[in-house]
Parts: sequence; structure tokens; C-alpha cells
Amino acid sequence: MVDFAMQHAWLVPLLPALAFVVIVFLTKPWQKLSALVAVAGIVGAFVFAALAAYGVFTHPEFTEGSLVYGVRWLSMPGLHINVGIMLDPTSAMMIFMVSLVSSLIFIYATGYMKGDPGFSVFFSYVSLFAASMLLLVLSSNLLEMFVGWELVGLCSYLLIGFYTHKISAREAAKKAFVTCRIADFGLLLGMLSLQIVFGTLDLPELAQKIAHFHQYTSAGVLTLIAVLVFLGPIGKSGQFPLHVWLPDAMEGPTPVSALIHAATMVVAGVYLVGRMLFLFSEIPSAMELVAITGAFTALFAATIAITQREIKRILAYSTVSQLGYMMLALGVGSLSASMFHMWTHAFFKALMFMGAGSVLTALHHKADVWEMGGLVKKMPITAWTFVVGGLAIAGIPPFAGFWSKDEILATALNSHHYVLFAMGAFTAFLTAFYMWRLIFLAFFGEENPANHPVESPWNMTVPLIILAALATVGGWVGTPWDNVWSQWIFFGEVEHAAPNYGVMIGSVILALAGIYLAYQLYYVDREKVKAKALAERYHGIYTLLFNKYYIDEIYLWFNHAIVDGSAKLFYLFDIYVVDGIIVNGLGAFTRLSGEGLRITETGRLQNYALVFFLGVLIIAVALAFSSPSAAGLLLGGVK
Amino acid sequence: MEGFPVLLITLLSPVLAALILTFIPRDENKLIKCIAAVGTFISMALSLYVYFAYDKSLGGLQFVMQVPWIKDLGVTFFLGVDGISLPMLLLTNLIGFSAVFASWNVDHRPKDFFILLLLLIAGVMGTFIAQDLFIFLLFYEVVVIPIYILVIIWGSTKRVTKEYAGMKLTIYLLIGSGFLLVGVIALFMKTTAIAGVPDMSFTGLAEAGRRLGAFDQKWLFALMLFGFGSLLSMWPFHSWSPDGYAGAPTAVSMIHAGVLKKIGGYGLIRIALFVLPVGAKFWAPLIAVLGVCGVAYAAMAALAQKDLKYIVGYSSVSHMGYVLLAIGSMSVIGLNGAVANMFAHGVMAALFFSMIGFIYEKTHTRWIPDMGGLARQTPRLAAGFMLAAMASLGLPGLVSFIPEFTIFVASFKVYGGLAVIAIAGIIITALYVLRAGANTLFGPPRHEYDHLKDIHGPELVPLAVLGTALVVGGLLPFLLFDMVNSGIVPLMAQINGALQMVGGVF
Amino acid sequence: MLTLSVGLTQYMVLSAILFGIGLFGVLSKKNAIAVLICIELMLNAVNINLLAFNKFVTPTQFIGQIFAIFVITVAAAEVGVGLAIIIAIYRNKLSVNLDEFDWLKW
Amino acid sequence: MDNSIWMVAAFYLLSAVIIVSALLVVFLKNIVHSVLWLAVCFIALAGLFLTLDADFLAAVQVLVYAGAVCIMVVFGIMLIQRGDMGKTNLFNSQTGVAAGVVALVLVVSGYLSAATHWVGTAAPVPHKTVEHIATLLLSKYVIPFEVAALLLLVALVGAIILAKEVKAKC
Repeated sequence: MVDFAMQHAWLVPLLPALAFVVIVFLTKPWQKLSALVAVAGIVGAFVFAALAAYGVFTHPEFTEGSLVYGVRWLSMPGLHINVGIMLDPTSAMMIFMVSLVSSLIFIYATGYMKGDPGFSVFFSYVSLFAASMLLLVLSSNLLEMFVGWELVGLCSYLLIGFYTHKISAREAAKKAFVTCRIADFGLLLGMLSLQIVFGTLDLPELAQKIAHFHQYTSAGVLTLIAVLVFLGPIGKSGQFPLHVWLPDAMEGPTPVSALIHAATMVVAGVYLVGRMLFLFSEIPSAMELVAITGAFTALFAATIAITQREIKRILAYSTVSQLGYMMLALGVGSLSASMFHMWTHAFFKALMFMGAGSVLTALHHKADVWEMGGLVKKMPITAWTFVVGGLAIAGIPPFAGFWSKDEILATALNSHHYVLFAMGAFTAFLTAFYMWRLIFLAFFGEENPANHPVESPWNMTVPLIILAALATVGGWVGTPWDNVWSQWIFFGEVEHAAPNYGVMIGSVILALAGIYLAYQLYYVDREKVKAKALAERYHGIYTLLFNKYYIDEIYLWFNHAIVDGSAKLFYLFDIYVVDGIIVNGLGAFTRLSGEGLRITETGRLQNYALVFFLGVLIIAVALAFSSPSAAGLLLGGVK
Repeated sequence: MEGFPVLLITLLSPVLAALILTFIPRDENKLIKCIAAVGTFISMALSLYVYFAYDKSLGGLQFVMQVPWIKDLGVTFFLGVDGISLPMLLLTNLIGFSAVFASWNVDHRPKDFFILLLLLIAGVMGTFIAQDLFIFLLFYEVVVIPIYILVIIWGSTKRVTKEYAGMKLTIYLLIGSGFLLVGVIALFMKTTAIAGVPDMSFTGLAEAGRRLGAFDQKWLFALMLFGFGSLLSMWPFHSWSPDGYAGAPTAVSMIHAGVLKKIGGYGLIRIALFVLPVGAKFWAPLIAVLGVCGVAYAAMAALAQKDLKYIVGYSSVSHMGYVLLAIGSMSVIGLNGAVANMFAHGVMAALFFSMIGFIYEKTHTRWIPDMGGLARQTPRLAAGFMLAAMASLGLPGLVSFIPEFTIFVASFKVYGGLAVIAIAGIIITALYVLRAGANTLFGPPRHEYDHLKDIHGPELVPLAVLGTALVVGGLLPFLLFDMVNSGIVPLMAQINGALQMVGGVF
Repeated sequence: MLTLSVGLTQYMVLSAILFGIGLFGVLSKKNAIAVLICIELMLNAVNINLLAFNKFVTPTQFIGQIFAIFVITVAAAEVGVGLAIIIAIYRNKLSVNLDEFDWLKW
Repeated sequence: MDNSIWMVAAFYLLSAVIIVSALLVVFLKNIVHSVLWLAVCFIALAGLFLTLDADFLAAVQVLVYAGAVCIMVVFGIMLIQRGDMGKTNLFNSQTGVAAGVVALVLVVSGYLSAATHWVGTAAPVPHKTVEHIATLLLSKYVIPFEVAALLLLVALVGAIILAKEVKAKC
């Protein structure tokens, strides 16, 4: 059975894809059935993924190699694309994590989406999403990966815009797609360059060839390729400056936010960089770029998150920030730290998003945290699981986030990136602060009398509990003392970093400081006087942060003024110059010359006869005086 | 099936249906449409059969049929298909069949409409299976007349009147074909002088044509480039395309954008490139530059449009820019991409136009600000529209992605920075396509459209046929590419051989 | 030097003059009937030529004379139909003034 | 006939009559007068035909042209012209240009016919022209002859239909 699952890992993405097809063409009118089909599809995928992952992690030879098989997709002289499956510890971990989180979210969604007219459609979309994501993860070919990459983008577009009647949802969906498209432009260029330079897009083959890239190209070109490829992840994983779509993406239904914008899709960028680490690691400057982008994004998003008011937006910026951490880890060369954080993050962030969804259902989609408060009494399960998530993300041992974040910080320090380490550490403090600000404001303190919250039904709370458990124990696979994780998932050499107690203790202190500050400002101080005073005092900074550094406005301006303006210009050029002057000008010239010549057309027979005879005369003279033979023709050959 | 004239029957089936239609009373509305559907269905089924029965390992022309016609001009009625013409043949019939159903609600003089439509389909088909230049031109001219009549009678007047649109379309086509004709006649005279015997078949022309001097090849190719280019809406000869499509009835837009336009690209590869390789090599950079101009320019212009058909009109100019860019790269990968992209764009544009046609039929508007939220009222229509939109922006998993990718590979290799501009076109494409989709389908539903009926029954056929082609072609690209490749590789080998013979010229 | 013999050339010159006069009338008269009779003059000029050729070039074959007979026949038919057309026009327009007709312009 | 002085005199005399009467046809302002001078011109032409050994043609000329055609034209005028007959045959606005063109035609054709060297024969025209013409018309040229007959018939029918009063409702 395990062998079968490993040899037929393509079934993992195929099952949800089948569910999508079945729902769209057969079961769409029956909501319960559709949900059943979707859940069956993803759970089936999970079972296969789990078996395949079990197979991978019980065969020690997989630490060195991977299982690759595929079929020809298209071929022509100079371009061969095989699609296939590449099963190694990293992808095995990913399919396990993705299908697990997806399964939980699907079950959660059966409760959350109840009564929505687009219930079946929703499940078809998420099934397609899961299929695409699993395809992306398992791909053995960069182009195949790109297919999955774009398909998850499509699903994200459809799901963000799921509430089609909302203009904000529609705009957010568009924004997400276009932003990712801009990034994909870079990725596509990178892929093209790889294809042209190395003649293949097969990941194992590329890895081999890039290791000896000097035979093919210069380091400068490879740097350019690396930067281009990195553009893709910047968009998909919401790194600065293309992070703008991610917070807006919260317009979608909450399970979507949990699924796409927390646990799975947004980490695709990180995963891609991880997969392509053989490319980046050849180019130190590219690695620096990845690391700096990651660290900066982490800090940048965390500062914005401090001032936001909507519960899902805070989580969204926190996601951006955490993705920055993962990038940072990759940039300093540690695949295992990055993947480890991705693993733990998937659990606690999905948990928090689903908790937020639970809160929103209870409060009828009132999203402002300042209007919540004291929810812990009415919604204990939601509240306490959320607290677990909060502890995990803040990095309090023994919760999952502590181990992974700690590993990232330690790696950054070990690789002598002191500035980046400081940024990461400060971000850890900010993370603890804003997350606990959210928790104190929403779940503790005084109840808002306008709210009448009720605890959510079992199919929403059970996934919460499971995820809370995972968010607690999920990090124990990678403790510094017995690091099973990095024995399996690593790049280059297995990392045997000794436990760095200094970093551990320091990060815990920072996290506790953040929580304490939030506790003082938002729990002890019931009237929030100090918080407001702070906002007043640093009004400029506060507004800047609250308005997300005005980046959206800049983009909007660029889009409207520059892009639309020039589009208008092109269009006017087209209708007035190309069409107006050249095409219609030619037409008008023809017509006008016709009008001019029309004067000669008097319509009077005698005029015509006159001209006719003139013509005869001219021809006769011309023939008679031009050549003897012509004259002979005219005069009957008697000359 | 040995000796069975499949191609001839494929070609004649719509003509026969048109003939039968002339004997049907004009108020037998349903019957007329059914006969038209049957006629096109036979063609579609046969071309599918031919597509899969074609022996790719053997390559070359198959299903050949040859009847000498005008001996003095070396004209033979020569039908045959290879890897380049087969996708086009299949495309024609897929779209033709769908177009009949897309015009299922035509109630104004349906008999005349369907007779002309069937003749149009047959004419387009003929250009793709003719292996003789004379026959090719003959079919090409056959196509022009029905188009004109269809546009001026059944068209719609928006920014420009339908008469203007029809005139513009027709005159552009005729000007293009005029230049083409000059080129063809000159080519014929020169090749006859070289070969000694007149021969109008592509292979015959090619053999003699390649022996032409560089100068002759250059100016002949320029004439052909202009002729085929204006048919392909090559920038700056593109302005008939948006106006023409906007004025034309749905079925004509589908066929025109879907296949008729592709005659230009097909001819460019099949005739101009094949016969005059040295000229092609000389003009290739120009073709590429014009292609890139078309991509960027039309995409930007599409961004400023508010009429759905204008958006697709400009977008098709933009997509044809990719084809030109690919042709300009003069490589196996590029030409593979060019032919495949023509197929992909054909399916996509036809689906797009049929969906827009239904939207227009139901809401009586194509003006985007007047619409919104149609996804709620007509979900299937919305699904079709989005499918086409996604194909248009080159979503992987749909038919247009791989062709675009191959074009990018080829052109990036040859032209580098120039190709980057074209690749950047995918961003703009995404922007305008998504804008159009979002503003039409999403957002708050409008109550005046609450009563709209979603597409149903026969109206679903275009979505089903073309949608299937989009998805199958996208998921199994080798179905398309193996076929195209089997045609392009020998073609390119011959071209390269001819280029090496004259080597040193460049 | 002027001789008093009459040859082909003299006949041809006469024919040319007559043709010219007829042509002048055709081109410059307002009345449709006048145009018609001027056409007759031109036809007769042709006849002179035909008969002159008959006499001086091929006297025994009678080609010229037979041709002239056909010309006369056709001329008669032409006058008949022409007059009928003029009458029909007159009935519609109450005029035979060619200056008033520009029906060739559409 | 030989090249006697009578012959020459007859030619020039007839030529003068033909040209003068033709000019009068064109320049007279009364259309009826023009037709009368046309008849004179035709008769003179018949005389000229006699000098060309075409006696049959001369007879036909008198019968058809001077007789039938002129009468027909006069009938036509009667059917059409009303009012002042003195201004029925005027010149139009392009007279000057027409005169120029005609002068050019005269010059060119005169020059061409003068400059051409004609290969003539001295053989005389046989005397019994009618017999020869009759034989030829009914043997060698029988088909054109029949066609001409048909043409006349068609012209007759056509003329009747054209000239017939068209009913208001048709």
C-alpha cells in the first residue's frame, strides 16, 4: 500500500481534481452531496499523501535522493517538457501538510459556508485549489510547477472574489491576480532563460547542470536569472513590494483565507525558492537578496499589523511577516529552518484564521477588533484555541512557533547576518505585541453589549481543536536537541547546529515583553487611554502605519494615472491617427478624388463623345507615328 | 478508407447543406438551423477523424487528392493536409460547428444567413486544405463576399455603423489580397521562367522559388508580407479588426477572429516562408518588430475600451502579434508556437465572441459600464466568459499557455530584449481581460437583468465544444504539438537547406 | 502639282471632310434629331470610303459594295430605333434638348 | 468610266454640293431645313456613287436615304417639335471645343490618307454590278445577309414598342 502510494503519487492531486469535475458537472444542484464529494476527494488525497510521506520517511535513502517519474508532455527539437512527480522529503512533507490542513479546512467550511447559495461552487473551487497546490508541490518540472502555480492563482482569484456581489471582493480578486501576474512575468522570464541557457526545465536535471553552470553561462547571467525567478515568489508569497494583494484577499470567505492565504498558497513562493535553492545558492548576491527581502518584509508587515483594526487584516499582515521569516531562512541558506517554519506556521495560522472565521460568524461579520471584547465567555473553544495560536506565533515554548522561529534566528546568527538577525528579533517582539493586542481586545476585557455571540457548531470547532493540538506539538519534531526534521529536510549539508540557548532565552524574553506590553496597554488599561495617547503622540507615524505606508495609494495612482492614461493615449492614437488619419484618410482621399473627378462626369452624351474622339485621335496619332508596324495595323497593312 | 475522398467531403458538406437550404422554405426556422448544424457536424466529425488518422510518424501530405485543372497555368485541384494545415482544418470546423449554434437565435432572414455562413465556412476550410496557390487564392476570395453581406445585413451598429464596419473589413481584405495577388503573379512568372513548366502547387513553387535571386525574393516576400500581414491584422494594418468584429454578427466575429485571420499566418508560413526563405530571413526582424508593436500597442488600446467586442478585437490583434513574433524568430520552436498559438487563439476568440454574442443578445448591450453582476443571473454564461478570459491571458492548463511559452522561448532566444516587451504584454492582457470580466460578471447584480435566462439547450454547444478544446488542448498539449511539429520540422529543414545553399548572403 | 485626275486620295479626303462635318454636328447640336441626322452624314462618309476602296483596290470582289449595303441596312435600322427612342424620351420629358439630359450620371 | 475631264468635273461638282449641303445641315437653325438639305446631300452622294461604279448602291442611296430616312426624320420632327421652328436646331456650349477636335480629326485623317501610298489596281469594276452583288449576297454572304434581315425585323419591332404609347399602369 505504501509502495503503491509512492508509485502513484499523482493520485494525490488527481483526487481533488476529480472532485472538482464531479461537482461542476454532476452534483452541483445538491449541496450536501457536493460537500461530501469534495471532502472525500481531499481526505482521499490526504490518505495517499500520508502513505507516501510515510514511505518516504521510512526509507533512509530518500535523505540523499528522490523518487522521480514522469511522462512526456510535449516535445519538439530543442524543447522537451516532461511532466512528472518528484517525491522527496520536502515534497512529501508538503503534500502531507497541505492535504492535512486542507482536509480540516474543508470540514470546517461545511459549517462555515452553510446556507450560502454558492455552497457547491465553493467546494468545487477549493477542490480545484487543493489539486493545483498538490500538483505544484509534487512537480518535477519547473513548467509543470508553473502550471500549478498559476492554477492556484486562478483559484485564489475565484475564491477571493467568491462573494461576487461585493465590489470590494471583485476588486481584491482582480488585484490579487494582476499583482501575481506581474510577479509571474519575472518568473516566466527566468524560466525562459533557464530553458534557453540550460535547455531543460526538469528540476533534477537543472540542479545537475547549474552545479556546473560555468560550462553554460556566466555568473552575471545566472544572477539575473535568479533575480527574475525570485520575482515570482515575491508576488505569490506577498513579499515587499508586491505584498499589497494579500491583506485585500481577506475579502474571500474565511476558510479561503485560512486555506489559501495562510497555510498553503502563499507558501508556494517560499517552496519554489526552496526547490530552486540550487540556483540561488550558486549566487551569493541572490541569496543576500532573498534574505534581505525576507527580513525587511517581516519587519515591515509587522509594523503595519500593529495599527490595523480588522481581525483578518491583522492576521493577513502577520502572514506577510511570517512569510518574510521563511524567506529570511532561505536567504541565509537553511532550507530546513524555512520549511520547518512553514510547517508550524501552517498549523497555527490556519488555526487563527479559522478562529477568526468562527468569531465573524458569531458576530455577523463585524470585523473591527475594537468592537469585540470578552468573547471568551460565550465562545470558549474558539477563544482558547486562538490563544494557543497566539502563544505559538509569539514563540512561547513549547508551542510550535517557538522552535521554528528560534531555528531561523539561530541560523541567521550562525551565518553572521547580524543586522538581519536583529530585524528578525525585533519582529518577534512586534509579532507578540500585535497578536496579543488582538487577543486582548477581541477575547478578553469587557463584552460589547451590541454583540450576541454563540459558539460555533461541531464541524467548525473540531478542526479548531485538532489544529490547536498540532500547533502545540507540531514543533517537537524539530527541537534543537533531537532534530529529526533537519536530518530529512535540508539543502547541502545536514545542519548540526548546537542548541543556542542565548537565542532561545532572548527570543522568549522578547516575546514575553511583547505580550506584557499588549497586556498593559489593552487589558489592564480598560479604557485604552495609554494606547490612544500613544497614537495621538506619534500621530504621523500612526497614520503612516495605519495607511500601510500609502503603498496601495501609490499603486492605485500608478495604475490610474500612468497605465490607464497611456492606454487612453494609445487608444486615441489608434482611432485618430492610425484609423483617423491613415485608414479613413485613405478612404477620404479616394472619396474626395472621386468627388473631384465627378465634375468631368457630366452625364451628357455629347461630352463623352467629344472625349472619346479626342482619345481616338490621340491613339491614332500615337500609333501612326510611333512604329511602322503599329501604323500598318492602323492603316490596314497597305503602307 | 483508402481512396475515399475525405477532404473533399469535408469541404463539400457545408456547401451541400447550403444547397439543400436553398430548397427549404424561408420560414422553416428550426429545419434550416438543423440542416446547417448537420452540415457542419459532418465536417467537424470528418476533420476529427482526419486529425487522428493522420500518420504523424510518416509526415508529409496525406489524404491527397489531385485533379489537373488548368494545364497552361499549372493549376491542379490539389487537396491535402499535413501537420500545419490539420490543426487549422480542425479549428475551422470546431468553430464552424459552434458558430451555427451561436447563431441559433438569428430570426432575421435565417435562410440567407445560414447559406452565407455555410459558404463562408467552406471557403475558409478550402484555404487550409488547398495545396495549390491558385486554389488557395480562389477560396480566399470566396470568403470575402459572404463576410461583407453578413456584416452589413446582420451586423450591429455601435461606435461605427455596420456598413462602415463591413466596408472596412472587406476593403482591407481586398487591398491585402490585391498586393498578395501581385506578389503571386510575379512569383508565378518568375518560377515558371526558372522551372520551365508552369506549376502552381506549393511544393513546385517552392522548389523553383528558392532558386530565385536574393533581390527577387526580398521584394516578393515584402508584397506577401503586406498581403498576409494585413489579413493577420499586423500592426499598423490592424484597424479593421476591432471595428470589423464590433460590427459583425456573432458567428462572423467567431469565424473571422477564430480562423479567417489565421489564413494570414498560415499563408505567411506555408507560402511566403516556404517559397521565399531568403526573403523571409531578410524581413524576419521587421516581422518581429511589428509583432511586438502589435502586442504592446493593441494590449494598451484594449485597456482603454469599454465595449466588450472592442476589447476582444484589440486583444486578437495583440495575440496575432505573438504569432508574428514567432514567425520572425524563424526557428522550429517559434513556428511550432506560431501555428499552435493560432489554433489556441482561434478557439479562445471564438468562445469569447460567442459568449459576448449571448450577452449582447440577452442584455442588448455590450457597453461594460451598463453591466455588472451577471455571474449571479447567468452563471453558465459567466463560466464560459471566464474560461475564454483565462485562456486569453494564457492561463496554464488551458490551450494557449504552451503555445505562448514556446513562442517566448523562441523569440527570447533570438530577439532578447524585444521579446521581453512582448512577454510583458501578458500583464496588460491580464489587466484588461480581468477588468472586463470583473465589471461585466461580478459586482452587485443589476435588477434589470434579473429576468435573464441563462444559456441553455443549443446555446450551450459553443461552450461545450470550444471549452472542451480549450481544456483538452491545455492539459494534453502533445496532441496539438506533435501534429504541428510533424509539419514544421520538414518545412524548417527545407528552409534551412535553402538558406545554407545561398549561405554567405547574410 | 495639282493634276486633274481623281484617285483614291481625293475620295478619302472628301470622305474625311464629310465625316468631320457629321462629327461636328454630333458633338455640337442640341437637338437629338439633328444629332441623328449628323450620324447619317458620318455613315455616308464611311460609305464613300468603302466604295472608293472597292473601285480602286479590289474592284472585282465587290467587298466594298456589299459592306456598304450592310451599312445602309444598319443605318436604316438605327434611324428607326433612334427616332423611336427620341419619341419615347420626348413623351417622358417633353423635350429633345440634349443639354437637359444628364442621365448617364448616376 | 475613265479618267476623263467629265469624270473630274463631276467629282468636284458633286463634292461641292455634298460639302455645302452637309454644312447647311449642320448650320441651319431650322431643323426642317436641315433635313431638306440632308436630302440634297444624299442625292449628291448617290451621284458620287455613280462615279465610283456603284450604280446599285446609288439607287439604294436614293431609295433608302433620300427617301425613307429623310421622310422618317421629318415624321419624327412632326411628332416632336412644337412652337418656333426657327430655333429648333441650335448649337450647344461645347461647340468651340468640338470644332477644335473636328479640325484635328480632319488634319490627322487628311494627312494620314494623303501620306499613305495605296496599292491600287487598274482593273475596272465589272459592269453588271447588281448581278454580282446579288450572287455574292445570296451565296458567300448569305449569313450576314440573313442576319441583316433579322436585324431590320428586330429594329422594326423595337421601334414600334419604343414609340408606342406606354400605358400609365404597367
